[in-house]
Amino acid sequence: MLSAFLAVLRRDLLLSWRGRADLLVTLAFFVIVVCLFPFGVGAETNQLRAIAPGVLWVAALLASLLSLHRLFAQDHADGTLEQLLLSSEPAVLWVAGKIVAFWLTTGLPLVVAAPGLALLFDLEQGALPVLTLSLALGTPILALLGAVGAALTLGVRGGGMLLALLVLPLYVPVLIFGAGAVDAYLGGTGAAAHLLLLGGGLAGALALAPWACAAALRIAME
Amino acid sequence: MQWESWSAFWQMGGAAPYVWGSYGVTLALIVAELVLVIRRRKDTVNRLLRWRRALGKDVGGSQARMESVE
Amino acid sequence: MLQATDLACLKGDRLLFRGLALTLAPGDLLRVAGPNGVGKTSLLRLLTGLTHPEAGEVSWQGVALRRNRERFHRALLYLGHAAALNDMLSPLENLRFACAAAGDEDVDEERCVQALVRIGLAEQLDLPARVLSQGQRRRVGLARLFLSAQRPLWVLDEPFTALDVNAVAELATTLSDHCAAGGIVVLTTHQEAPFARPPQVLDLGSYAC
Amino acid sequence: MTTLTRAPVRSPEGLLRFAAPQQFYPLAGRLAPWFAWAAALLTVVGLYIGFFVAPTDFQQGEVYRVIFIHVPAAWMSMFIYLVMAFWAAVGLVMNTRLSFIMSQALAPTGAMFCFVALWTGAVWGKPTWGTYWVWDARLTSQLLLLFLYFGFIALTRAIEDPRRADRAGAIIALVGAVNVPIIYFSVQWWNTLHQGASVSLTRAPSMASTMLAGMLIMAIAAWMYAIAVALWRVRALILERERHTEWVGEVLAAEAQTQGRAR
Repeated sequence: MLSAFLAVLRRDLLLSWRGRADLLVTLAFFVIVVCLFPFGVGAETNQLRAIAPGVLWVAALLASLLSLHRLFAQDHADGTLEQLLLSSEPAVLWVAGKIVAFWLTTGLPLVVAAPGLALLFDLEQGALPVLTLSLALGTPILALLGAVGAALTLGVRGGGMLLALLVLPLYVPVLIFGAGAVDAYLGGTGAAAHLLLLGGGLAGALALAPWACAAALRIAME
Repeated sequence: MQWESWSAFWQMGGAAPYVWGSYGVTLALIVAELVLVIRRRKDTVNRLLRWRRALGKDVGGSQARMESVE
Repeated sequence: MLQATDLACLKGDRLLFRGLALTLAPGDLLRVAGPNGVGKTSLLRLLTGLTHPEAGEVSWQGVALRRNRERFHRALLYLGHAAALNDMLSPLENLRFACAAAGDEDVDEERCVQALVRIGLAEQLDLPARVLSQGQRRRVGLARLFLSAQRPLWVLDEPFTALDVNAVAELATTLSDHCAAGGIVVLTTHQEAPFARPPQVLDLGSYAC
Repeated sequence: MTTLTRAPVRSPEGLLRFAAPQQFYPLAGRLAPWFAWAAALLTVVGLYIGFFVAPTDFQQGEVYRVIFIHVPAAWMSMFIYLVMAFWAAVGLVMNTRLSFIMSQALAPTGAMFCFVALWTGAVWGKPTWGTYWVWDARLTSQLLLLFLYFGFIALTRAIEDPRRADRAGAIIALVGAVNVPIIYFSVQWWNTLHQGASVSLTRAPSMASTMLAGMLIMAIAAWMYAIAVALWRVRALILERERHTEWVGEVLAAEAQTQGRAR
């Protein structure tokens, strides 16, 4: 039953490894966007400290959008997607495999890099685990929602811009609770509620997004 | 009646730019939408008529064949 | 048994064909013929369930495809126009992935190697697919035929393209054997191939709108 | 044994699917003017009540009279999105083309109302709060709703194959509809955390009954307008989609005749 899931996961990870320069681009984009903010808003420490959670989250959100349009594009172009849709395994499984592989290669590096970047903004040490945890819970939601958008815009002219237009409004709640978790910790109210809501959102997205994504891929092949 | 005179009505108790700005933009948008809808219909009809005429002979031929099939 | 009734196919805003019906029983080899743009690929994709007909229905073993998807896809092998090869993977990796993704759990690396050797890619096993020639790329896809004997229905879009004369003859033999063993083959092609017995021909041009 | 035959008759199910837009087209043409006139009439009545009967608000003065378009527009923009999602779901489940056409015909009107709600909200905000924009929960979710409308319209326009455009649009409409309440509550949560409940559009409970009456009449007028425009748009979309059918040929021939006569 899991063979399609594992096969897709293994293959996509292998492909990412062979094309690992592309992955560094996502990470570099994240780092550079974060580093641009002090130039824009000024290097006043208190101000930087205040905007750090929001900046890191917005940058992570944009970075995860960066390679999203490539999620299904190659498989669509070379005919692999057709073969996957003809698999006797349920489409939800291998779609989930692709999304997991995508998150592991584009989302996870951001989660790992974020605490280091937070230090550039002099974020309080105690807030670093909260930031990491919020990103670890939030970026998979971004990948799941984004995958639906990527499937819908597959092969459409102007697909990249369209994809951003479709998914960015949907990302707003994730951004609110993700950045809010760190703010809440810093404000002394505790981040538990935010993190629980993020976790609930992740569970909901895990349950619904692969179905929507599989349906969108079927539609895209018509 | 709420207003002492028409000029009082147009001045809206000093809030004229806000009130009339809102209503003006709304009216403009509604008119624009209606114009667009009507023009869209006209465009569609004209384009399809042109399309039919361009295909005229071909369409007639295949139409005849489709009818003979049924 | 593959059955289609009253199929109509719409592409964009153009009705490609309509009123098409066919029944294929074990042992049948059907060649879909017709000029370019008449909808041969569209018909094959309808028969695989990748697309849905504008009107009419396709059924497998008497059950409509949309109610029978999993069982039907277990019985189906479709090789499309694109070879479904990823340029960064080797033929062996591509073939293993194709089998695993399709749900052929009994196919291991050993059998994939054998299939690739048999189709004449012994030397290219571990090269990245981007260095392969057109004919070699086509062969990687066709290697799945050797691993899919248990799938009765083969739907092949232009399988002979880019193959040399010997390979064409071998492929024709493989297809004829499959039919002789009770399989069903549907294919499109522009060239003549030496089948064991002449295929039935569906001239799609006569259904065109 | 292979048999290749030409089917003699179409299945009735197929006929039904082809027929629905054909019957709806003239119906929409007959109904739309009635809704349009109703909208015009109700607008006149509503605005008369709003401007000449409803009293001056003792807190806000005359500025509050924006309410007669702001609130109906805000209601309509949310409601139209839900109706759109409903038709999208019906289309996906029942596989009826008319439902998809309905949802696409509603989208531009919904976006228009959404923009009106934002614009009037901002213009109202300036004299009331002293600023055109506050990141208030309602205004912010309204803004995001406008983006959702843009996404839907852009996606359905960008995909050339109408079948795919229908279904892809339906999926994004449904995903959006699931997200609208999530967005609303998350923004509200965020808003209360950041600013407290100091700024809110919540109106005083003691609203004069004439104000309420004017607002409700305007809301019904907005309804009628939305239905009329959507019906007109549906007609154009149906013609476009069904252009290869016989009956559209007849409709077009009739149109050509009236055009000729007009000239």
